[in-house]
Amino acid sequence: MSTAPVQDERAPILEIHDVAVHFGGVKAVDGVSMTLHEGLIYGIIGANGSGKSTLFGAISRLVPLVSGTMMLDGTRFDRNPPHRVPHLGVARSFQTVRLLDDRTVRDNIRLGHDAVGSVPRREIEQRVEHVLTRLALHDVARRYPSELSYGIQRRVEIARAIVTRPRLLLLDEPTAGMNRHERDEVSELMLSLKGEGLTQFIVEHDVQMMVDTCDYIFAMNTGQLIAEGSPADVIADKRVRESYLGGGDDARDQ
Amino acid sequence: ADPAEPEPAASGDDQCVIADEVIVGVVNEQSGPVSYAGVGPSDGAQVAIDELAESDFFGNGTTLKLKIADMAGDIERASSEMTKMVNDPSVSVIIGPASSGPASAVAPLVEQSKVPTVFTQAGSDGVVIGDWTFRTTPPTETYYSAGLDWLKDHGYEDAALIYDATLPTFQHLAQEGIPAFASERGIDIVSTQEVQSTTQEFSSQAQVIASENPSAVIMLITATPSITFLNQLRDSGYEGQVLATPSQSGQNMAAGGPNVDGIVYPVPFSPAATSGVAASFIERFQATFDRTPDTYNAEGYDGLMWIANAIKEVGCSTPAAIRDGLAAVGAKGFEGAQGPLTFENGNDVRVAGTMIEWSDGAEHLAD
Amino acid sequence: MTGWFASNVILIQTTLTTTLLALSLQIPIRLGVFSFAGIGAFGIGGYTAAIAMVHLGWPTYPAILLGVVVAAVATYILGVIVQRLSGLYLGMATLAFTLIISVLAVNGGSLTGGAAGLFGAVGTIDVPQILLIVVGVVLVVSYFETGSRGRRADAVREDPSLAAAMGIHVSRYRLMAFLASGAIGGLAGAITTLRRTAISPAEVNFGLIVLALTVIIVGGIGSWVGVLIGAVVFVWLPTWVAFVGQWEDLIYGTIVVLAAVFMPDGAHGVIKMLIRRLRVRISREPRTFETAALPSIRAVRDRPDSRGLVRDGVDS
Amino acid sequence: MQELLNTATLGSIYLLFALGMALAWGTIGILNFAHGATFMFSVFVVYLITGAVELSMIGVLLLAALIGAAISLLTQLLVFQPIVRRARSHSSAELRIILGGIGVAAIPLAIAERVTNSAPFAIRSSYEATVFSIGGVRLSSTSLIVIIVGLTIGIGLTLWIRRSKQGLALRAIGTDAETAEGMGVHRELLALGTMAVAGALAGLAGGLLAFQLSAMAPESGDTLLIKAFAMIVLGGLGSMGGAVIGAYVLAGAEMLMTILGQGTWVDAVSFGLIFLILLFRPQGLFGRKEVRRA
Amino acid sequence: MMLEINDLEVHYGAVRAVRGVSLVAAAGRVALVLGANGAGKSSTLRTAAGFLHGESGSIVVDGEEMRGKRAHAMVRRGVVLVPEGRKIFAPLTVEENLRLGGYRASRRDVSRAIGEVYEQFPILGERRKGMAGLLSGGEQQMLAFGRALMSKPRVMLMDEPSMGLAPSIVQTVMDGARSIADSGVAVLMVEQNAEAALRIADDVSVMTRGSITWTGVAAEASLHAVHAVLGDTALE
Ligand SMILES: Nc1ncnc2c1ncn2[C@@H]1O[C@H](COP(=O)(O)OP(=O)(O)OP(=O)(O)O)[C@@H](O)[C@H]1O
Ligand SMILES: Nc1ncnc2c1ncn2[C@@H]1O[C@H](COP(=O)(O)OP(=O)(O)OP(=O)(O)O)[C@@H](O)[C@H]1O
Ligand SMILES: [Mg+2]
Ligand SMILES: [Mg+2]
Repeated sequence: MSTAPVQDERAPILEIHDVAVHFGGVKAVDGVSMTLHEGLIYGIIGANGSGKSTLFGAISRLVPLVSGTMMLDGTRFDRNPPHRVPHLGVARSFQTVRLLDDRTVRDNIRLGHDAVGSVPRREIEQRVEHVLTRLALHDVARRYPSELSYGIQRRVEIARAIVTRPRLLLLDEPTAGMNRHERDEVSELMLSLKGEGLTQFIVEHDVQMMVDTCDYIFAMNTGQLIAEGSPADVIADKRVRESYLGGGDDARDQ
Repeated sequence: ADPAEPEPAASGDDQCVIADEVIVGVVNEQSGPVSYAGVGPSDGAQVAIDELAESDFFGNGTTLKLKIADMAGDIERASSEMTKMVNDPSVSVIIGPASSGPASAVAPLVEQSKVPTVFTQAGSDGVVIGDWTFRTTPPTETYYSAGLDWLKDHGYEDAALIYDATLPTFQHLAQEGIPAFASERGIDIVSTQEVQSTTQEFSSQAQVIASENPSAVIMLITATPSITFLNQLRDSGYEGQVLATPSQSGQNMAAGGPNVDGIVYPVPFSPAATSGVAASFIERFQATFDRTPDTYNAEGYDGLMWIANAIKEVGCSTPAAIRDGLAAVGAKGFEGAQGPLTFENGNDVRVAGTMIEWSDGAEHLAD
Repeated sequence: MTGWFASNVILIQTTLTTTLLALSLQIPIRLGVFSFAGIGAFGIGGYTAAIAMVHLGWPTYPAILLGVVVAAVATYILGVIVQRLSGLYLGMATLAFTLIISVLAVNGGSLTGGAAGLFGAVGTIDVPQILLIVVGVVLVVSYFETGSRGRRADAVREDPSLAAAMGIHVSRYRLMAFLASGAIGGLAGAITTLRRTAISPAEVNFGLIVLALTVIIVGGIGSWVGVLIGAVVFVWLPTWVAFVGQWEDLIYGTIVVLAAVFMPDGAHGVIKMLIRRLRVRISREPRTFETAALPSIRAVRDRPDSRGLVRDGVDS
Repeated sequence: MQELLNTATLGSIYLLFALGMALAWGTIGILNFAHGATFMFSVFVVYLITGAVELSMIGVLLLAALIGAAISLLTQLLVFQPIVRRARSHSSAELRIILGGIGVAAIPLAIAERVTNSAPFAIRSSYEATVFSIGGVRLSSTSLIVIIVGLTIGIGLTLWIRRSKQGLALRAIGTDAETAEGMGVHRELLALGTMAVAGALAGLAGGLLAFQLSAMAPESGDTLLIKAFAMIVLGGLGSMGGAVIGAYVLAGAEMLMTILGQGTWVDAVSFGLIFLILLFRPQGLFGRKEVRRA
Repeated sequence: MMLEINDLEVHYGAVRAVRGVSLVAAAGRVALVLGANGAGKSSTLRTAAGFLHGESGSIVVDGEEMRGKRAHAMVRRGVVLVPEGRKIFAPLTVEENLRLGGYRASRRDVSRAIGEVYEQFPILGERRKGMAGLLSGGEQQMLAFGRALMSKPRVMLMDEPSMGLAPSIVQTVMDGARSIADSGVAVLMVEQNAEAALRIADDVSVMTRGSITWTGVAAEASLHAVHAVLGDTALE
């Protein structure tokens, strides 16, 4: 697989080599290798069940590897327990919203920072205020997740992930349940985070958004990488079109 | 106990008299799983009080009155109610909890606060521990030998032992008392089986005994499981004699059916007595409650009579005086519903024990 | 007042020790560790303290300390062994642990006094001292309930893998729950035993588990405040309803049922709700909303404070 | 052989008691701490009634089952259903269901203790046990009935839960009652039905055990409650078949200790065994792994 | 067959989530509802399906007032919801989930319908004995959709059925919704993927802060126009 030139100038932040995750007979991730460089937005696309979320699970160490190695800033971390990963500057959101029901939105966001970093409390509060503003959540800061519509819950999920100011951000379908405009807003947010130097790794099924936002895209199918490169190249790839976009020409318009 | 020990507050005081009304506190199991062991004594004591009032026992119109507190079989509750009772200035003497656990838990408190307390049942070691604690129930092992005497007299030479090892009284009796009693009398204990208070099904134990087929079975099990055991023992084809415990006394075997018939057990009190204090107590009790009294009733009666005799003995009803009186009466002994009573150390009752046979749904004196 | 104190001293003491006992269940349950080991620790602590006093002739405080340490260590080891278990399976394993403690006591010969238990452990610890100890424990517990420590505990309970993904060392929290539960349960057992001067196997039973559970659920598992309320209610209830005499258990049952139905988050939940209502009233928060008109992200984008998340934040 | 029969009897006793509890717990997620009290009180009421009229065994069992069902229905209507309705989620209701059961249990216990003074009580019936003895192996007719009824109902319920539409719906209610309702499941009705069946099983078990054990005390249900809890968890929550196996495993362990003459170690060994099994099978013998995707 | 929502009000305590909404889903037609996050779309659907009861207004199915009826009663009348956020029964197998979907149908119909679902989504067939909770997000969404088909509903309410689905499967689901409608079912769909949904919808409504602010026929509503409305509401 070729490495696009866009990656070369920057230092690698995440290096994955030949990673496999199996669940019983299901080879959810099966020998995936990839390198992510600092300050760019990476995306993964792929059919349902192709192993995208599982790969995120592997990076955040929540699912065990069958084989392979993973390095962060040149240091192996594939033996670390999951709770070490956030301390290495990696934050993530989940595909299904996972918020604490008994806690307010503000508390849920604070939770992102509760175990990470030795930052003074005042500073943490400032960061929380900041993400509340950034995701326009101020008005619901004192509400409870179950009182919020699905799309708003997703925003809280994103807010909790970015509040720690991570170096690498994993977002699993951050805009599911949002409409075009809302997605555009999130994509603008991601671009502005990129402007601040944050490396991002995103799973999304909205091809249009991925093309507009990502610098580099990986395509997966049945646990394996089938293509990678610039968005345009990956979308044009025949195997990607067959396995993911549904073959027909109109898929390209999306 | 040393009755000569000087007590500054009370008995040395010549002015001391018997009050018009003497309050006897009762702290015991008025409810909960062993409420029969608490309600029984207070009923028995009430019969004694009525009898005393009727005969103007003190000769000056003094009456006794019970002040009852329920500790529901709970240790914490017992401590708490007992604390209230000893802090109640109107209470001169107390009848304490019947279960060993709570009784031994409150005993130090009694000694500390110096209000004499008479326990019923509560057969374990830590109950009668000093000058202020007394007991009107003989520990089972002190009269259980009557049961082995009975076996020997009736020609039984070997016995199987089954006992509930989670109950202190039974554990003690089975491990120390019975082996000694049996060997003294030449009775052979062929096997020993332990069960727990959680054991509900006894087929296997019953079959073991049936296959060994000793001439007798000594069964130290509480009321409900003992009925199961006896039925399954008979179902296993065993036809020998069963020697049981006072747990089987009172109305506890009424639910047992025909398979329970014929078991014998020693009790401190015999409801079939025909003479002496026992007979008159039985008559009175029957008149009051319209049922035959049981061991628990008799113990309560004797406890109260002990207290009354003590008050009369010292002519004073302060707690300290009553303590002295109890010790003095204890040293002499007296006749109670449980027969002629003697007291070990002047504070812990001993009786001869009577053998009871359960048959046709009622208790009879065993022959 | 002193008269009242004297005649209720046992109740006061029982309230304090029951609070400790219930805390030994509340702490793990708060962390999502459904463990009854605290009750077993009660037995271990009680027996150890009694053995230290009766057989070794130790004075009160060293005996209590030994009870606490032995109970905590035993429970911690249990925690390590049952690490793979969760939920009711963990509940069952720790229940088994607790019941086994009681069987060991029955079969412990002269060391434990067999079925009759151990007598004569006459400790010299009075109610003010116990109060001091309980206050100390509660201060520590409440420290761990507030702020980020409380949130982390909630995360560990509600969603362990989320908690791990937030950087929380979940298994350490679980082990700490066992340790704390063991130490506090052991403390409760040691104090109770030395106050009663005796302990027997029959006391470490299912009934004690039911009592502790009732206390924490009626009080509310969210906080030590609930535990304290629960302990007060169940220790003093008998004296409040003494007028019904032998039907007391009926009243007890009814009250427990009513609490279960009408207090979804226990007494503590009721208090929290009242406080929240009061706060809303004071803070002039709008009483009725039009449907939450949440601004879009873009609408706030250009505000100055929404800039610079990572690099040009306060830390640069 | 005799030991096997005894184990089968003991296991069936445990099983009969545990079945109703396992049913309500494993399907609609109601861990009914009042199950023991329901069991006891059914027998107690029958005892009061048979004081006046003698009944046949069938009559006793039917009556006990009916009373058990009634108590259980009332408990569900007045306690568990309101708790579930008020709760935000089933998991938040779980502890309070336990609490409600504890409260409910206190009421029949208080009544029975009061009436009997905690003395044993036994029901009067025209039934008389006979003892079969074949080749030195003895078995009473009551044991035989207990074994047959226990196994039949145990296996029947297992199959019903696994195969039937209602069984499936019950498991769905236990998982997510609201969504189950969205499938057309009338959850209150089904839950009531389940609780009635569970209560009837408690009553039936009570009736049968009243014959097997000859007498009962107000506290008789309590010991069984812990053991039932143990074997259901041992078998694996939600698996009726697991509860069946769990009952016989527990009985076997107890019987073994009895045969070895270690009567006071019975509880330690049987609970120790459960402890060990759980260490190796954290989901019980037949429980399903909890699903939680990372 | 027809579902009519008239002047519906749904409040959560002090929050007025749905304010006087009227919508119609008629047999054979797909009615599409678009709107920003928090506009009240899910609240409307949940009320129509009997999970919420609303404060006032009416929900009429085939001429009969159904507001306040519980969800199981609505299912019996043929009204079925594909819930937001999938809500599959995680510990049950895929096939058991489907069987539950057919709780009100006969055994024979269920077996046939299961076959159809497997045909439409082969991955579900492969995983029929697997636990539903272990499926990937998109696979779960397919299951939720398939499960709703099981009871052969007459009114199908879908809350974001395409969420988390790969584009090719979005197509499958949308085509599925179209063909259900064509078979005489009334479909009321809330969807964020306006591009995909508009292709198969008949009628379109846009919801803003609890009220319907725009209605039209899909054929006339260009994507552009709809987006303009949505964009406006977002900026309001
Ligand atoms: N249980 C609840 N308690 C209080 N408020 C609630 C509750 N559920 C929803 N709301 C509020 O009602 C409003 C409408 O929510 P609803 O879920 O219907 O929106 P929606 O249009 O489906 O949004 P989305 O596109 O994000 O799913 C929102 O403001 C939400 O905060
Ligand atoms: N814990 C697990 N046990 C068994 N199978 C699993 C488990 N987790 C994931 N799988 C399976 O592994 C495959 C990959 O799942 P994954 O969630 O990674 O897919 P995905 O690419 O994120 O899909 P989607 O786009 O639908 O979210 C799926 O077929 C899924 O069913
Ligand atoms: Mg995924
Ligand atoms: Mg919605």
